[in-house]
Amino acid sequence: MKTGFYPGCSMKGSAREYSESLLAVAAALGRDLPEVPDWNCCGATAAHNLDPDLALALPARILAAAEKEGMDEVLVPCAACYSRLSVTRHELLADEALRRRISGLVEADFRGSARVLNIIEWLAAIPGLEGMVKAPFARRVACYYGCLLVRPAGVVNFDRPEEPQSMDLLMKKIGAEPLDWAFKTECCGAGFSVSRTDLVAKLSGLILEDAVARGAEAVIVACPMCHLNLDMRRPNIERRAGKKYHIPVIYITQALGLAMGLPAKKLGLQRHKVAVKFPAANSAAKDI
Amino acid sequence: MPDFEPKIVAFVCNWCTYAGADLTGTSRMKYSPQVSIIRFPCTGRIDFMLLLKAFASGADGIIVSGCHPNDCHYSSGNFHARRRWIIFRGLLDFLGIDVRRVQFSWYGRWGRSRATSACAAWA
Amino acid sequence: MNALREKARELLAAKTVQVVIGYGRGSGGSARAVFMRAPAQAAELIFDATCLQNLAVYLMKPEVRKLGKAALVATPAALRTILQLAAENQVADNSLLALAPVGEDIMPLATFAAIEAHVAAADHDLSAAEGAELGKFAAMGLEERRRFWEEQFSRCLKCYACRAACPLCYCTRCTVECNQPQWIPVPAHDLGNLEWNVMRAMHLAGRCVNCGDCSRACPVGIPLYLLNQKLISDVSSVFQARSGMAARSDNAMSTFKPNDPEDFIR
Amino acid sequence: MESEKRSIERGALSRLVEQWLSQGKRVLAPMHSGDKVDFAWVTSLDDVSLDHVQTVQSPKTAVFPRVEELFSFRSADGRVEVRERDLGALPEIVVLGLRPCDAAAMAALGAIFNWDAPDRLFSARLARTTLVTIACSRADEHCFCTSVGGGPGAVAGSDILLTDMGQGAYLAEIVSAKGREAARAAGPLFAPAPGMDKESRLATVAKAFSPDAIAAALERMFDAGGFWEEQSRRCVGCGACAYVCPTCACFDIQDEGGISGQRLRCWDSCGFGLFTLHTSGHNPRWLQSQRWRQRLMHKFAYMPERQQALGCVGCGRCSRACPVDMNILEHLRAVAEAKP
Amino acid sequence: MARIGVFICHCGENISATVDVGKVAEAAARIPGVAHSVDYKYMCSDPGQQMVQNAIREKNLTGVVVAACSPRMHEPTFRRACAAAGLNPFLCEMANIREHCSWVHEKGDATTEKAIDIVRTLVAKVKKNKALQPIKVPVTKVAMVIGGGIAGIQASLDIANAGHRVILVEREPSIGGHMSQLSETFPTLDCSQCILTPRMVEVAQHANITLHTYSELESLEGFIGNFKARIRKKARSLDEKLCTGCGLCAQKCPTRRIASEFDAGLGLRPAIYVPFPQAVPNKPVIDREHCTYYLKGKCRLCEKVCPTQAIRFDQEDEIVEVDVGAVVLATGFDIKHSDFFPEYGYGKHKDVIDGLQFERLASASGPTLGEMRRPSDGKVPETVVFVACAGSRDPAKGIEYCSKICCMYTAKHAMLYKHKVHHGKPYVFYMDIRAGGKMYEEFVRRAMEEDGVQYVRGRVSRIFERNGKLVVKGADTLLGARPMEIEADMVVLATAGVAQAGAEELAQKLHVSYDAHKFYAEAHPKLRPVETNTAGIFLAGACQAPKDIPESVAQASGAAAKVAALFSQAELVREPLIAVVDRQAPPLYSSCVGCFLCQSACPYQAIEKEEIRGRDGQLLKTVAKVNPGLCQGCGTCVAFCRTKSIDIQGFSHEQVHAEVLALLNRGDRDA
Repeated sequence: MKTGFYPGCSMKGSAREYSESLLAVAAALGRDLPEVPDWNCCGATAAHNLDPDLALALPARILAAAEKEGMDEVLVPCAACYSRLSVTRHELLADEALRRRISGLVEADFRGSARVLNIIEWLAAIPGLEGMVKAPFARRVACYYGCLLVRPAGVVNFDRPEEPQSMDLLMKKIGAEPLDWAFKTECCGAGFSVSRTDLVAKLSGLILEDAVARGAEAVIVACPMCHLNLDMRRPNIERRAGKKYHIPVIYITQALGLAMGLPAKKLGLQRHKVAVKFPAANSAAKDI
Repeated sequence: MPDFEPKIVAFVCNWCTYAGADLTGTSRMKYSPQVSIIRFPCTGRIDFMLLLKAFASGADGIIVSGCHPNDCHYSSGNFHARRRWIIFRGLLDFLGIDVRRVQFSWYGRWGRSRATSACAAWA
Repeated sequence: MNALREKARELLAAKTVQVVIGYGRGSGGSARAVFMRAPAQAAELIFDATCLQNLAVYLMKPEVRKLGKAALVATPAALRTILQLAAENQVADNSLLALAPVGEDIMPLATFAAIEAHVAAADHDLSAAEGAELGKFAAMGLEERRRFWEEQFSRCLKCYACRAACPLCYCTRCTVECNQPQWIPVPAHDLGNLEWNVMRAMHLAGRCVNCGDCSRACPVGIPLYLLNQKLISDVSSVFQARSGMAARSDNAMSTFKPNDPEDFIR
Repeated sequence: MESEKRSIERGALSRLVEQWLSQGKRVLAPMHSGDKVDFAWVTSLDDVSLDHVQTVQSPKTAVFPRVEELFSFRSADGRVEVRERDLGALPEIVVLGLRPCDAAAMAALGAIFNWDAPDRLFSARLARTTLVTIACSRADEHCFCTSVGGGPGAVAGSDILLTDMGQGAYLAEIVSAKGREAARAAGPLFAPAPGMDKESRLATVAKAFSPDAIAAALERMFDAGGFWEEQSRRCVGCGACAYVCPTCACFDIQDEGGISGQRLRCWDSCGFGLFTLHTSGHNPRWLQSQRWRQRLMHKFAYMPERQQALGCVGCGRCSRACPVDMNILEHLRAVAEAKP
Repeated sequence: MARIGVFICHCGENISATVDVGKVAEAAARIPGVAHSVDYKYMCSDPGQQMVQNAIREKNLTGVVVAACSPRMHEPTFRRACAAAGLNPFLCEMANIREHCSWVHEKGDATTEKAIDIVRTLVAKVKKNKALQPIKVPVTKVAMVIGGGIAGIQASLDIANAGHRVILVEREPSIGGHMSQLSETFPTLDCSQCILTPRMVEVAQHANITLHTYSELESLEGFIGNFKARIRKKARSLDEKLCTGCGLCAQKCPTRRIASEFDAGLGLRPAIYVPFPQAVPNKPVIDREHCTYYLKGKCRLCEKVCPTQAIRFDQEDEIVEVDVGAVVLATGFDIKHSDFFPEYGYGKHKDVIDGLQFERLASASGPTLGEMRRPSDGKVPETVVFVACAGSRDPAKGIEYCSKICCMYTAKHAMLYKHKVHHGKPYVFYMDIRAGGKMYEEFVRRAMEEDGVQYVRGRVSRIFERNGKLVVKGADTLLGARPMEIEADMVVLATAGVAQAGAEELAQKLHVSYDAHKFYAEAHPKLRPVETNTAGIFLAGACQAPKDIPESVAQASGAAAKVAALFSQAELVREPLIAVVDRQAPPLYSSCVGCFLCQSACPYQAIEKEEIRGRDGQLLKTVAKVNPGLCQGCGTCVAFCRTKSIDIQGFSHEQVHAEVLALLNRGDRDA
């Protein structure tokens, strides 16, 4: 079973720490993740506003390259890329004429043999993850799935769209205590981060407010866009809310890395806007 | 061949298609007098031997028509009929008999004219 | 061969069966059916490449049934015939013993379950060659196929050897013998031959196990197996059904699925 | 009357065939079809197969075809008008390449068809048929013509008997009046026969039984139920043996068409269940063993007794055509040896 | 020799306008076997029918062909006329030369020629017709009603009042169904107990009704008029005759903390219990899963306190066999319970309840004795949000249909809440209000205007708990889809109405077809809503599809009328156009070879096995036999049978064969 890795633009840019922590964890788990050769941008939300064929062609070219390389599945850590690649594969497999036309467009034969995996599916499929945990990540955490990881339900077919559980289960495996909170899949403002920062401040603010109110010590995310809004936009959030939020926002791969005892530097924790430290006082784990 | 008058026999079920033919009559729709109708309780009752006998007795075209699936008065007669038609048609084609001479259909009221035009066009 | 003879002698001596139906040496070196009643006769039994006849045809003959419980030397096709006869309530479980030759020795199969297991192990689809031959027909034009069959059927004598040799044509009064109404014309003219051969093929749809006895029996050598194989391939590709695999099984032609393909029905 | 001996070359024979065809005669001869040899309407000598032992079907189709119209009828305004067959319109036929046993079979057919009420259609066809037989230079295990009064070179029934003398030359014995007429019409094609030794070219067929012994044995065995069951256990009851047999003359009558149509005669076989089914549902020969018994009794007991003619010419076609290898020679020997 | 009478109708000039009827009559006269051929202006008129009858008597005709309109029109008319003249009605056929000929072709020779063809075809058919007698099947005048809800009760009462015996089978310990759980009913706000209990008592006391509660149908064999039902009376562990229903056992029973099914899980009940005060029969039943005696073999307290020693711990299930002539299915519906809406917190938050639970809270016999208190802490909820379409009309959740009654009972719930908590603030999230019944719209309008129920048109996206309050996130699409949050104290979900548990198994026992959602399939949605495709089995109430009480009662009375009609005749008379397996003289006995593949072709399971035995009793043959009661005459088996052993009267092999030949000018032979 050969697994390819599609980083996408954010993993090389604003979400370098997601990529670093992923590769560190993969190395620790002895899993090599060869990148899809000559990969291109997945088109994210911009492409399908411009041209429907473009929105399908970009992901099709990526998957065709992966198939040519003999990859049976492709790990796509970023939720937006994961959503674009999944939707493309679903639509091209359903319509043979469309598949032929788009393959022609990108001059590569897309067959749809490679499956598209998100980070949780990939981690959940690794047997004996609990055994790898050296320092249990004993924190109360609010698992934030965001919108694209679980939708559109009919296409993505991953976990329950309205009330997902998969990240919570993973966090429990590494010793964390996932909280039951109401903003698991509420929108963080996504692409408005640049054009309507005020909106992001409000929406992301609500998310943090509920997480803190429930006593969460960290918010776990699996999407660069969510991390960007919850972490980098923290000053805007605090200015709008008129109060400070110290709760750190870390990727699931970073949480896993910490639980496996990997050094913080290798996990890119230093790149966060909000310092990733847990006040000794309210960390329940400390008292054991 | 203007004078070639194809003799077409229509094997129809008593519920949807016969009633359809009656309605075609009450609404005075015209179709070729070459088509004649034989009534059966259901398409399930139409035996492939009858189609064979019709061809052997000189029929040029045959229409076999009944109720849409799930509309059958006896709930499954048309399903059984369909399965036999699939196999019978395959055999006729295998033997070199032009299967366009046998027109299978689920027909309601407007069927009669469409059927005859199909067969006439073929002829 | 001697394992078979040994088994037959043992069965007859112990009276577990009253007759062993197997193959013996016939005229011109060919193999033919023999009916052993006494243990000594077991020596006549042979089994080699010439033993092709589907002996299951004798299971349905009143004079053979009268002899009592039979052991049958069964080729794979004969085994599937037994299961198909069972599916059509013609033979009861434990009413016969099938002796399936496997290489040199003999597998006695006393129950339908045993036969099913034995049959399930082998692959019974049409062979590549048979598939290719059907493909050749499909590639032919309609007119070419019509001429081919017209010529073949013109030689048919209506001697009904194909019906007599087929173990699944066991109907005591076949529709051919029905004269009120006269479904199939008695004379062997073109129309009569076509109606007979179409009826024979259709009545074996979803039942025939492709043993080939009909073609071997035809005195004028018409390739009847083509008709049956065509329907076997249609029934299996369109309805995913195969005959003669289970003693309790629905017949592909007397059941249906709501989503049977109907691209030709308007 | 001693038959006149002539000879004919293969080339001349081929021209003779063309002559017949040009005279509007139809020529029936053995032809290869697939791996079998069967009688068919030929257009030249090249089509004719000469190296086989025996054809699948017999040449009886020339005089007793599979299906023939007896008469046709038209109904108009309540009156039914019957139109007899125009016997004059029947074609002149030459059967070339049949074997001496087939030629002898015509007599057996005639014994049935003209037994009490002569069959005008059959007789007309026979009269219009010229039999140019070729003697057997080879035989196989199924032939037993010598046991039933025939022989590989017997002339009985033939109009002209050719014997292949090798190097393309045939001894031609002109047997019947029709043969002489045909030879005369052939003119120069027939040449004189310089001392050809026919016997040396003929196959040898061992005598297997005496027909009188068989007839006598059968008289006593009508009720020997077990014997007949034992004999016929392999038989599955088809009509192949009857339909390929040159002497089987049973037929069925069928009316086809509607208010106007035709009455057809077609082959039938005592092997079928329907053959003796009474309208009451009773069937005197309900079991296959009874039907097999009838086949032997008719040919070897009843016909000799009533028509003073054997119903079998020993051609062996029934054994060769039988799907389950019912070998008639074997069965006749068993009848001969059966103790009362 | 056939003596057929052919009667060509002008039908005024509907036929004669394009068909030369004279010529047709002439041509018909020439067909062999036709003894009488005339044409007349109006065959279906009295003089026309008179002509037929006179011809039958004068020329003692053996068959009649009336060439006129469609058999679907006047076949019964002419068959009755022939019967009156002494000719078996099934020897009369109609040749449709109007709808299938004169009306659809232009005037001309071809049209007349076709008319002659059609007449000749039917003459050929009629020669092969046989004189048939209608099938008479005895009818057991006892009806079985399965399901004791309002529909079952109504059907039982109607049938019983029509003078027939009824056996009512109810799975629960008491009849009453879901209606008995309701507090009040829309649109009149009648208290459901007040209008239902009298009917339940009437059922218990009705001489014609035998009541089997805490019982299920084990099996049903036979056919219309002749069913044999086996009913499993589950052991109540109690002798019903001795028990006076005093209720002491229930009071004393130590095991008290079992969730009461009747109270939809909100209230509790003991191990030996009577489901609700007005239960009929008012006799307790021991819940063997929770009773300490059955679990640990101790206690038996109820036995000690019972004044009449009615407790029977060793009582076993009992099978009752009854003969019934008709069955009415009234097994009702259920509401969706499962964790169908994780995002609404159903099953996670105690104060998110479903409609039935709200009914129990509002009901005087409920766990809170009618006071509006929420399940979590018993407080009176100040703000209640009612969510309509919670599951219905939602293809993503697999239920695409509308459950029909939720809009009405949601308005009722909001109204009841306001009547009990005057200062309370009820909200209703809805998509469309479906209030189509009589006084329904006015009822909902009253809830909005007089009771101040706040209707918000929009879907609820999520409900979550935040410092003691249930935050309902939704949107008001009428105010520009403005997202809104309501902090509620309690939420009531109007979940979808689904088929009763076990509906599928019951349908398979009765060979009744059902749809993808396991609701029973009616024979025809518009014209035969209370019948099924299985003769003798009728439907009533929500088991056919979710519906309100008025409709269920109407359907119940409809089904009862059908049963009464069935029982009105001494025998069931049916058209003899059914299949028959041929029988012949020995030694064949029948051409059927007993392969029984026809059984899988028959949609009505009408083909049985029959053993043919010789005089010495030895089994000769097993052949097929058609049950005249069940066969509906579709003929699927006839076309399937390889040996043509099974034939259908009215469309027999000979008849259709003759038709095909006659139509194609081959004509029939026998003069």
